[in-house]
Amino acid sequence: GEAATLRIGVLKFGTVNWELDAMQRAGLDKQAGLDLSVVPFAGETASAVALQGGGVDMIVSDWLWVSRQRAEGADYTFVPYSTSVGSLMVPETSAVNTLGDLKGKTIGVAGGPLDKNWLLIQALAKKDFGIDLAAANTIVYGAPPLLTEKAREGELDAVLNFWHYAARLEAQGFRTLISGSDAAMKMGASGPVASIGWVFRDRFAKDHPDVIADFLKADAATKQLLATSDAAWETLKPLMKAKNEKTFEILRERYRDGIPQRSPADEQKDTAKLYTILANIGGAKLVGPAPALVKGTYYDGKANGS
Amino acid sequence: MALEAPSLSAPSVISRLAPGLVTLASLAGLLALWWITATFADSRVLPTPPQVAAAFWRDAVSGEMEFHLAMTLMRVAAAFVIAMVIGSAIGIALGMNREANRFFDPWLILFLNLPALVVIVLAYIWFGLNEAAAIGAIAVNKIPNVVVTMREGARALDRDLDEMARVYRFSTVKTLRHVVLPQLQPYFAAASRSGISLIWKIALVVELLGRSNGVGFQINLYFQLFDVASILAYTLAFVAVMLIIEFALVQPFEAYSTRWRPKRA
Amino acid sequence: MALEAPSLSAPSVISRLAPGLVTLASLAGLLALWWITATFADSRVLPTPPQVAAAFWRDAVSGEMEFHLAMTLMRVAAAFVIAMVIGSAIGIALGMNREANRFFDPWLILFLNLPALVVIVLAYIWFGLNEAAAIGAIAVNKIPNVVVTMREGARALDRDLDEMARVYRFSTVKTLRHVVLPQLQPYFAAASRSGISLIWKIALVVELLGRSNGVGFQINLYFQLFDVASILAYTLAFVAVMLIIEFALVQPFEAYSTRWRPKRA
Amino acid sequence: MPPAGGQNALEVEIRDKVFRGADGVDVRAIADIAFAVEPASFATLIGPSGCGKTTTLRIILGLDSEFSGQLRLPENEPRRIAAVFQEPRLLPWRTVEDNVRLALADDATDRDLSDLFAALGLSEMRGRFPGELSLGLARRAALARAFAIRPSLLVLDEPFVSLDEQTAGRLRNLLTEVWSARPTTALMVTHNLREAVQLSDKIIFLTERPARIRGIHEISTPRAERDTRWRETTLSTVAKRYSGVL
Amino acid sequence: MPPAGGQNALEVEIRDKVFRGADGVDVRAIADIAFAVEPASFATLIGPSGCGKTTTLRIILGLDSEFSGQLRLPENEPRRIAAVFQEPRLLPWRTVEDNVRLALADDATDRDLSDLFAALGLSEMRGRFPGELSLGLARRAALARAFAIRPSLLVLDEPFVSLDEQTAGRLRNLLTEVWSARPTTALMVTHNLREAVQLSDKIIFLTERPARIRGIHEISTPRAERDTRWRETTLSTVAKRYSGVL
Ligand SMILES: Nc1ncnc2c1ncn2[C@@H]1O[C@H](COP(=O)(O)OP(=O)(O)OP(=O)(O)O)[C@@H](O)[C@H]1O
Ligand SMILES: Nc1ncnc2c1ncn2[C@@H]1O[C@H](COP(=O)(O)OP(=O)(O)OP(=O)(O)O)[C@@H](O)[C@H]1O
Ligand SMILES: [Mg+2]
Ligand SMILES: [Mg+2]
Repeated sequence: GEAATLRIGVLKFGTVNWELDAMQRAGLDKQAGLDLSVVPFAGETASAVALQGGGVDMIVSDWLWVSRQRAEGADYTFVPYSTSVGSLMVPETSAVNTLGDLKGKTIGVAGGPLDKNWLLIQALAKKDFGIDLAAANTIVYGAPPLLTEKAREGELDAVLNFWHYAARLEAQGFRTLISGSDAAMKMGASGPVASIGWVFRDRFAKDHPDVIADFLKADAATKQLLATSDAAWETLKPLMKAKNEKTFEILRERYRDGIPQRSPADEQKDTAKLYTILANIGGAKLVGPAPALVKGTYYDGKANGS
Repeated sequence: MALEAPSLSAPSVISRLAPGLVTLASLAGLLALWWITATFADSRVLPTPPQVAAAFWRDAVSGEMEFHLAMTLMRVAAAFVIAMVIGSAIGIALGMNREANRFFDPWLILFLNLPALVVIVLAYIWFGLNEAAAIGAIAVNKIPNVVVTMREGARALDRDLDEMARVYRFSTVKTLRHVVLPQLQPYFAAASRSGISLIWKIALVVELLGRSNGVGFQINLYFQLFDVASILAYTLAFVAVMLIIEFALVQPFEAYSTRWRPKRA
Repeated sequence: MALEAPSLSAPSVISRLAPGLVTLASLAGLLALWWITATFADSRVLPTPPQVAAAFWRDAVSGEMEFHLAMTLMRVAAAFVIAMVIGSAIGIALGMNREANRFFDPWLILFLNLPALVVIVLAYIWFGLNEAAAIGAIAVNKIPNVVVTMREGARALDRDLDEMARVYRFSTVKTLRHVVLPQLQPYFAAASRSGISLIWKIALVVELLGRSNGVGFQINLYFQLFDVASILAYTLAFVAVMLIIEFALVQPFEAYSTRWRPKRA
Repeated sequence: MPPAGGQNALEVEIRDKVFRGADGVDVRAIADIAFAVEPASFATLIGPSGCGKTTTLRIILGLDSEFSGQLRLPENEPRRIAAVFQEPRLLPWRTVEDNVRLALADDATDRDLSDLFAALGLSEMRGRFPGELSLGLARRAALARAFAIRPSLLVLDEPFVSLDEQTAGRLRNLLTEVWSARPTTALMVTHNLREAVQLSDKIIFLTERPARIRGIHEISTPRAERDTRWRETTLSTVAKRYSGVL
Repeated sequence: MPPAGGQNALEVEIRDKVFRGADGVDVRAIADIAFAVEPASFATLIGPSGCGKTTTLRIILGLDSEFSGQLRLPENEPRRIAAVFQEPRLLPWRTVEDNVRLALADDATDRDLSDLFAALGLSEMRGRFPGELSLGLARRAALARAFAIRPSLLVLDEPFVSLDEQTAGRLRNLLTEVWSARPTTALMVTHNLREAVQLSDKIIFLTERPARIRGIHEISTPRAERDTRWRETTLSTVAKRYSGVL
């Protein structure tokens, strides 16, 4: 019969767009009986506005945001998408080798003071080295591309940036001091946690349970394809805007690293743990009114759908 | 500082013959300045004219540039007309009516200082992610600025001419058209010029936050890649359109509508 | 539309006695309107006054609000002064000098239409992620708007008074101070009011892109969390400061400097 | 020719008119003025500079209603009032002709004005803007506007200053023509007593500020009989009674 | 008292002055004018309305340099020129007193002006804004400004219109006083021949536009001896030669 339409809001130059593009090229959406409509946006927050305004049915965001919105009455829910989040990068030649070496430096932080990775890394630094990163250094919050550029120019000694910016930096002679998921594991997570995922409304899932199921199936198939086939990546090249082959390869590898391997149930357990840690550091300001991960944050076909 | 002394006829004849030449020289000067700065700066952040031209050419040939430019121009034009009409009407009314002005002044200050972000997000969420919401949000951002400028103009209206119009029983429309609006022309010109630019800047934000096309959309994409050449290519394409409108439409119209002013020089 | 007819003395005495009352009524009306809309909309996106008050109180008690507000006000004030001084000087010069204007007009249009993003990013890249770059970027964004408004004012200057000043050998400073600037007062008022608001809007972007404090920084933080109540709390705090400045400083000053104008009503 | 000038007289009674100066001091412009101008007659106000003449006219024109006293305008339809202000008050962005035409009622905008412009020496200036006129030409354009609408009440504030004697004389004759072709109630302010005795049925003399009525001089001699001899006699009679006006 | 009025005469020679109208048509304002005003003497220009008098004054004042011909101003230091324009041209946002003081040289801003204001009937108006003045008062304020700076060249464009006869007479006497206390080269435009013969050493009559010299009438009778009889005789002599000026 008629394929059901699913509108997904994505960042035009973001990794989600690569994945959906690969899905459509390989016809995996059609195979799953989906009519996928990709709505590109130019800004990080645009897709969130679009979901709120009903312009799209699904976006990619993180569980912290979902939990907080749920606590405030929204009915968003979450399915893991990737464990790649962000990394704290330093120049290859930098003398900084551990978080403990970061003292009196200038650190750029994309995502602002309430960024999850930043909070985890701060907590880790305090736990392992007893230093307060925010107090012992000059912290510069700013737009990710600007911070990347500033790091390249050497105005910043270290920069915490989203994963594809970090990957591009890696191609330009930077190395990872610590990644967000490493920090999470050192803080007690049992494995890499997918902190970003597909986000949609309970209502939508309830009205179109098949669409969600079909989409998740198609997505799994796409991830499988991208994990194994280099050829599939060649067609994505123009979308990725990689400056050179090296950047391209690093982006591809880091993407593959980020494919979630664990079951959602395991993820959820670790997430609950991390949530508590984050709630302790960030307080109500970060997590909103709920002291623990709000029930229903993780999509569970039956619970959310009914 | 006395206003410039009247010059003798010779030089002003030259400049009257060749205003196009001056504009050309001006643009050439700008280009030279840019080229030199870019060459010396030698930074990825300030590309040279050929680099920008290449970026321009790439997107122009593919038709992308034209499409996005057309979308943005459509939004800018629609929001401009709405904002100027509504803003002028409110501004003139407030400038002429002290009591109303006293009451609405705080509202005006509020709307003037609402961040574009707030208005845009509210518009998208209430009215959906559609063109009407986008254009409406741009207009709402600009209206208070038009109001403020036109209100000053209305406050400075000449009382003598108004009295003349009252004595001779000019109708409201006649007074507005022949007495009030010509006096407001400079304010209108100021509000439109700075208005177009403000509207275009807000359009960029609107397109960033919820449209899938337009120059703002493209500029923000290229910003993520830190591709300044492409950003400048789109910017300059828009500026070029503005320059053409300015020199082909606005300035001839202004020269005509202010021909009554005693000439200086 | 005849300018409002002079009213009899009684009502205007009342309104002269109680301008504060009118302002209060106005603010109350605004609050009521908001409350009703928010209650009916019943949306997370438009919180009610108490919700915003709670968010305000939370950040005000912790001292955060005051800190960020102070930072933003500092930037706004510095950029405002720079932009008004430089912009007025250029605008008056261009308005008085046809040739210079013809040459620089295209430049002006270019700078007018440079997206804030481009200027801000270039400033941060060239001058570093520091306060000077931030303030400079805001000022550069605003200057062309001031130029455009003041230029219209300078073009509309009264030739008769200028001739009087020349005959009586007024010095440049005297002419500027006593002949030119008073005529430009309405343009200056328009440029400042809409200027402050534009500057503050750009300050938000500047703080978003590369500062670690200020209202814009906070608003963007809360925007990521979709916490509209907090966004409005910060917005209204800024608006409140603007209202206080307007009513305590600007309006008394304006009333004084325009007391020579024949009164209407 | 339709009768004009209305059924009743223009009755002016201003008991008090005070301005509040920007320096906070009150300025009493008019203390007590009361006079009437009969329908279709011509009255002139004469008084020292700054005594309150323009203020009186503004009150009559309805431009100032903050005074104590009362006012009765000639009632007739269509009620058309024309005023020549002390300055020309032309719209600088409209040509001379447009300035005049704009004042015409909507059903009369096509009226042929060539004769009027010719009589005022403005034929050549019809298409020019006010900024290109000499002051005398601009004042004539203002007169053209007032005459063009064929008013039922004509208010003139020193209409013939800044004109050479020859032109002024011609325009006075024109005024008499316009006024008698279609009788109109007219009130003029002037400092020129010769002009007043030539044109008026009634001359109202005002005192120094605050203005009061100093005296009213009625003239019953028909205009046609006002020759040079008559004028000189009248002038000296009036000048004797009201010192300082000649 | 320092000698003033300069060493040489004011020499004016305008061979051609054409305005380009906004409608594109050229308007020839002045065809050929040449005259000289001796140092410390008083000359008057008389001509029909719109003939080019104000244009001539503007050229002399240096406000218009697009003409063919040449100009020689009296050379003396400090060179102070005062002009009374055809309209008051006061700064509306400055009080009457400030308007006058602003025109004073920087070393004279404290000059006591009470007598001047009193003589002009402006004592009460010093602190008022021009918008609060009647036209006659505003013209007097413009005269006060011109007199206050003790100019070496005084240019007056119909200074005494819009004033009642008594005030005008007083001001003419004041002008004579100011002018003779500190001899100044003066050039006045007027339409009032009586005023001209009372004040001038030389009357220059102009033709209709485009202006040419119609004739120059020199007056050598000392001002003190110009009584009523003398004036009437002179007036009729002049009026006979130059028809239409009285
Ligand atoms: N708006 C005002 N505010 C304060 N005082 C005013 C105002 N308008 C007029 N006056 C004062 O009222 C008095 C009368 O003014 P008005 O203009 O009626 O005089 P006038 O008789 O027409 O004089 P003139 O012959 O000089 O035109 C003057 O002293 C003037 O200064
Ligand atoms: N800027 C201008 N553009 C075009 N024509 C002008 C301009 N200024 C003056 N004229 C014309 O030049 C002629 C002379 O003007 P001017 O002002 O010198 O006359 P005037 O002798 O002073 O007259 P009045 O006695 O009426 O003041 C007039 O016909 C006038 O219309
Ligand atoms: Mg008057
Ligand atoms: Mg003149």
